[in-house]
Amino acid sequence: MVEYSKIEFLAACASRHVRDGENVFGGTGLPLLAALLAKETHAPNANLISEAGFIDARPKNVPLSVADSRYYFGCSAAIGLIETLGFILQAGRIDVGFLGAAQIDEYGNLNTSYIGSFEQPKVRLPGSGGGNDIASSAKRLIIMMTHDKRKFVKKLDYMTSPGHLEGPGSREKWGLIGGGPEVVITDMCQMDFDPKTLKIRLMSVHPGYTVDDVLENVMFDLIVPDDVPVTPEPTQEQIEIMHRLDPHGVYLGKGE
Amino acid sequence: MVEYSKIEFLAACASRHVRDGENVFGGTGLPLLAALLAKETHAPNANLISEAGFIDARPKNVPLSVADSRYYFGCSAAIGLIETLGFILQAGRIDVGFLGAAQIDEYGNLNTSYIGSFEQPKVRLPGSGGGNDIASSAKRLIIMMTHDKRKFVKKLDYMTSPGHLEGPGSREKWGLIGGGPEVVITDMCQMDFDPKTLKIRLMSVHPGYTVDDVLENVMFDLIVPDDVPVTPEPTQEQIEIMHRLDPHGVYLGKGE
Amino acid sequence: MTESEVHDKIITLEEAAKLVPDGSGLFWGGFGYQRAPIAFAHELVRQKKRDLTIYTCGSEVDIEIMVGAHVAKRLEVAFVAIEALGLANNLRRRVASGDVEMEDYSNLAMAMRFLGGALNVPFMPIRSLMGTDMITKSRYRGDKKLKVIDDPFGGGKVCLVPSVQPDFSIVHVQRVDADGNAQIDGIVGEDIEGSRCGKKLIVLAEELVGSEEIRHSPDRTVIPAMYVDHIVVLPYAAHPMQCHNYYDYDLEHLMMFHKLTKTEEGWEEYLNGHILGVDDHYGYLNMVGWNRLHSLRARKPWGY
Amino acid sequence: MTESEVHDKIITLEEAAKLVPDGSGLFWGGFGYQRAPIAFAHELVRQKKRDLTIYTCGSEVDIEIMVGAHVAKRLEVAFVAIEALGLANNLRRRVASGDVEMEDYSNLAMAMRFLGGALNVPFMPIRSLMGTDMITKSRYRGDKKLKVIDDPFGGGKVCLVPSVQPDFSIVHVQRVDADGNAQIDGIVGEDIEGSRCGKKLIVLAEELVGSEEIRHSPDRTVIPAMYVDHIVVLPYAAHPMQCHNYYDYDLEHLMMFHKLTKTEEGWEEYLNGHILGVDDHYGYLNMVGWNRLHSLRARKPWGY
Repeated sequence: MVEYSKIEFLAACASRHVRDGENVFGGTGLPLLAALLAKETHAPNANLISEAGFIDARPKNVPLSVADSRYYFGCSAAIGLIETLGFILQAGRIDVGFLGAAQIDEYGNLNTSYIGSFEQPKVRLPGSGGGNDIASSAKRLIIMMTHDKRKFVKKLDYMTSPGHLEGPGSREKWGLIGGGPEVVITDMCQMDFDPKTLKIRLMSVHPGYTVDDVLENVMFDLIVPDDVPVTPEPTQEQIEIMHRLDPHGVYLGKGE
Repeated sequence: MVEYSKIEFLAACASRHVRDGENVFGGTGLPLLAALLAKETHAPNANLISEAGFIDARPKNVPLSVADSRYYFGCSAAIGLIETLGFILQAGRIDVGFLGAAQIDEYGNLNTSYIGSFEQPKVRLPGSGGGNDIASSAKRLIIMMTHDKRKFVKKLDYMTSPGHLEGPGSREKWGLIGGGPEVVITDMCQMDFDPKTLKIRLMSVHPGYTVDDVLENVMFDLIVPDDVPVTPEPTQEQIEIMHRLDPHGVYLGKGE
Repeated sequence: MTESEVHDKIITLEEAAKLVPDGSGLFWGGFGYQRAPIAFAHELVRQKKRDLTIYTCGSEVDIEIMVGAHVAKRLEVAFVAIEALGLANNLRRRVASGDVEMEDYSNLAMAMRFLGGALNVPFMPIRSLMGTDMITKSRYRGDKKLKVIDDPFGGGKVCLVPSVQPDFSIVHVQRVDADGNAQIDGIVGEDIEGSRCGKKLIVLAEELVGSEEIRHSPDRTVIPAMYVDHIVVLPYAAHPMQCHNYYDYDLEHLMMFHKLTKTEEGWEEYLNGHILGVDDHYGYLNMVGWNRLHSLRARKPWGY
Repeated sequence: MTESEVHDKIITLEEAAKLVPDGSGLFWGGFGYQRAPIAFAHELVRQKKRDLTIYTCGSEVDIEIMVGAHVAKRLEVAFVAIEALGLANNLRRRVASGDVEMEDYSNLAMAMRFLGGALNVPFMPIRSLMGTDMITKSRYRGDKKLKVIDDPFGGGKVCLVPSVQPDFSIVHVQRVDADGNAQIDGIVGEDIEGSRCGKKLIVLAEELVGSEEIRHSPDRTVIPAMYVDHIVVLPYAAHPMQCHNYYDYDLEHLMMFHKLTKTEEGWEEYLNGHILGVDDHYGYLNMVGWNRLHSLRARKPWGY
């Protein structure tokens, strides 16, 4: 049996959603690790892009920032934001983007800006960054979040980035060119979206969790299909590759 | 007495309108020669820009094209059209631009597109190129033309580039940020614009020509001030510099 | 993509031109005398393409060839002439006869139309054109040529030019790797925006280099591989125009070309000799002569 | 300009910061961990500037310093956090208390606002923001935050973001000559547009090089001298952030900074020690220690 940490599990899980040859917005953190892992396994020709301006990046060391020089060495082009977010993303050339969020609603809309009211915010979060742009224009969106009931809300405090908005037809109404969220990965489960209603739906639960665990930890109505499989575990190969990619445990953690 | 050809005279005359430290759109041909001559004499810090993307150019050999590699060697930056026509020109950073034309009217409006009707053009001319942009946004415009009566018309066949349009207030109405034409240099005379009416006005006649010669060779009403001086001749130094700049007579002509 | 798929991007000039159906719209790269995709124009002529629409800021010999040979029917451009030599004679005749229709813009307007296309937005605002016949007269786009609006933020009048996303972008560069990462030396003209606005991008390159060469200086890559659909590697693809750091223009040839185009007969002589009279680009280069071509090679540090 | 006038562009950090009056608007260069003008933020703090408005896509430690020390009052930005470490603690407290007001945009929206400012047009069209609270909610710009319009060419809805032309642009680069020609290694972020949109441009450079060096590779010049009003030459101007090809970030210092900012007392300790407790940038560098600084120097070929 393969031993793995929670972070390793999540990175391996996310990496399976990257397909070979795709143009991927990598960012930093777990999504980056997932994209790099995909490149080292089933998606060697994935084109890893950082919004800061790096294209087809092949970092030897894991970057801490989207603008980190670690993204530079071995990349094919180093340009800027108008290139990545305008010419590439807004023109519909990004296949998959990764986003995190502090809150998500049942249509996959995301809040990364404020907790509390807009008028009197309790907590200022990082803001959109390129998140709104990626959510608007990437063909598919993979959302990664830590699973905390308060994050899975009926109503967002602030909608920073568009998921499926109010359901079918609403992205089209605003002319958004991307396809919206495809999957939400938490440390408890994977969720996708019901094609008819575009509402969030349980897709698989991670080993050690039950459907009820998940239902107790969301504040909206989650669609639960008849058959909810268990999320596949990482392979030994995936674990080893991750540790080669992040030998100092920058993302994987030193002790794990 | 200094001996000079017609071309040498015109280049020297035009060069006097370039001031030190100015940002100048050089183009090719006589204007380029004039700008280079100005840099070699009274305006060593003129910043010569080619719309193709060359900035602070110091060509060793005279370029034939605005995109000529001869503009590259020694320049401080080689970029592109959005830079020169957008960031530099449209943002109001060009002090002086040179233009030629096939037709000019009494407000200094220019035609470089069609002779004959727009519907059934007799002669297709080069078109605007960057001309309309330069005429719209450069602080001052120096127009150089061969003096032919048919070119100095009451009504243009087609208005490619804005001079003073219909007179006072009309550039402002369209939000044009440049100041419009300042001087028109022909092989017969220099003309400027009456500050009140913004109509064209005789400024000086070249040696060998009279005011009547000029009046016989324009089809509109030319304002003639009481005092019309003779245009200064080139100096020996200017002639020598020009021949150093254009040793093969690309612009000066081989035989002259 | 596998290694073999990657290499599939590299095709011949003939194959590349075959991809362009009659009636297509093409962004046309290069500016003035620099990096004009002449070899591609020749091959379009040899393949007897018809009814193309060409979008560019300013082109010269290539436009003359394409309108002369009845390949291009419509032009949305700012400038056509042979700088320093004179008017574009073929174009003049074709416009007078009504064979070619031109929609007139300025260089900035066209560059912004390409920028808008690359950004995938419907229009771009500019401060040029206003007050002139460029606003009031349209050859065929009618009210789709441009719009003058009042700035909704209260800043007065502004002109909106419609973005262009043509079927193809044709761009000539100095060097490319097998993936399609392309680097340009010297000025880029409007080729950054132009290479990104077309639905398909065909890159003509003087030289194929190893991927390591590109990845050694990624901040010099102006066209990343992800935009590039096809690569054609050809020497002297811009002759008689120039290619910075590779070769100078051939002034004698240019003058000969310009002189011949003064009459339809002269143009046909050039067409039948230099373009239709040869099998391919190498046939053309053989006809020009390798002595001459080598004499045009750029010298360091000048680049011409 | 004469030789002496040219050299007048080079001023000290103190002189540069003195040029910025209270209440000014500043484009703020750098992106993420790369080329952040930290030294300039420090000096604004030492000179007790007030009520500045900062325009940028994403900034981190510099914003924390400027909001923490009550220098910046308003932010029009897309992102503030310390990537990999966590939330921007100072900003969080200043927003909660109402001391700092933020107008929220996305990275593309801000980059396009700078592009529009550089092009001197009133707005730029984008396809982001729509359908979200970024459209419906404004902190202080009200209906000047943006406009959603129907594309007059018939292409559906489009969002117009207003261009920015702030009083100053502050940009940090690797090298500059005495005229002001600046070259950046690695990614440019939004600094091409940002350097051109401000009414005055102050360039911070790690290194002053001869004019020949710049003119040897003019297609690497990303900021021509004609845009540059003032030059400040300083080593390690981005510490604890990084400067490609010059030095890496100082992760230990960053973690210490982030940890201290978790409380107002901790932040004041950092402020009084590292910023107000030193006379100038060299005082700060001495405090950090040259052993440490040298250990951060970039190695070839990696650039970090």
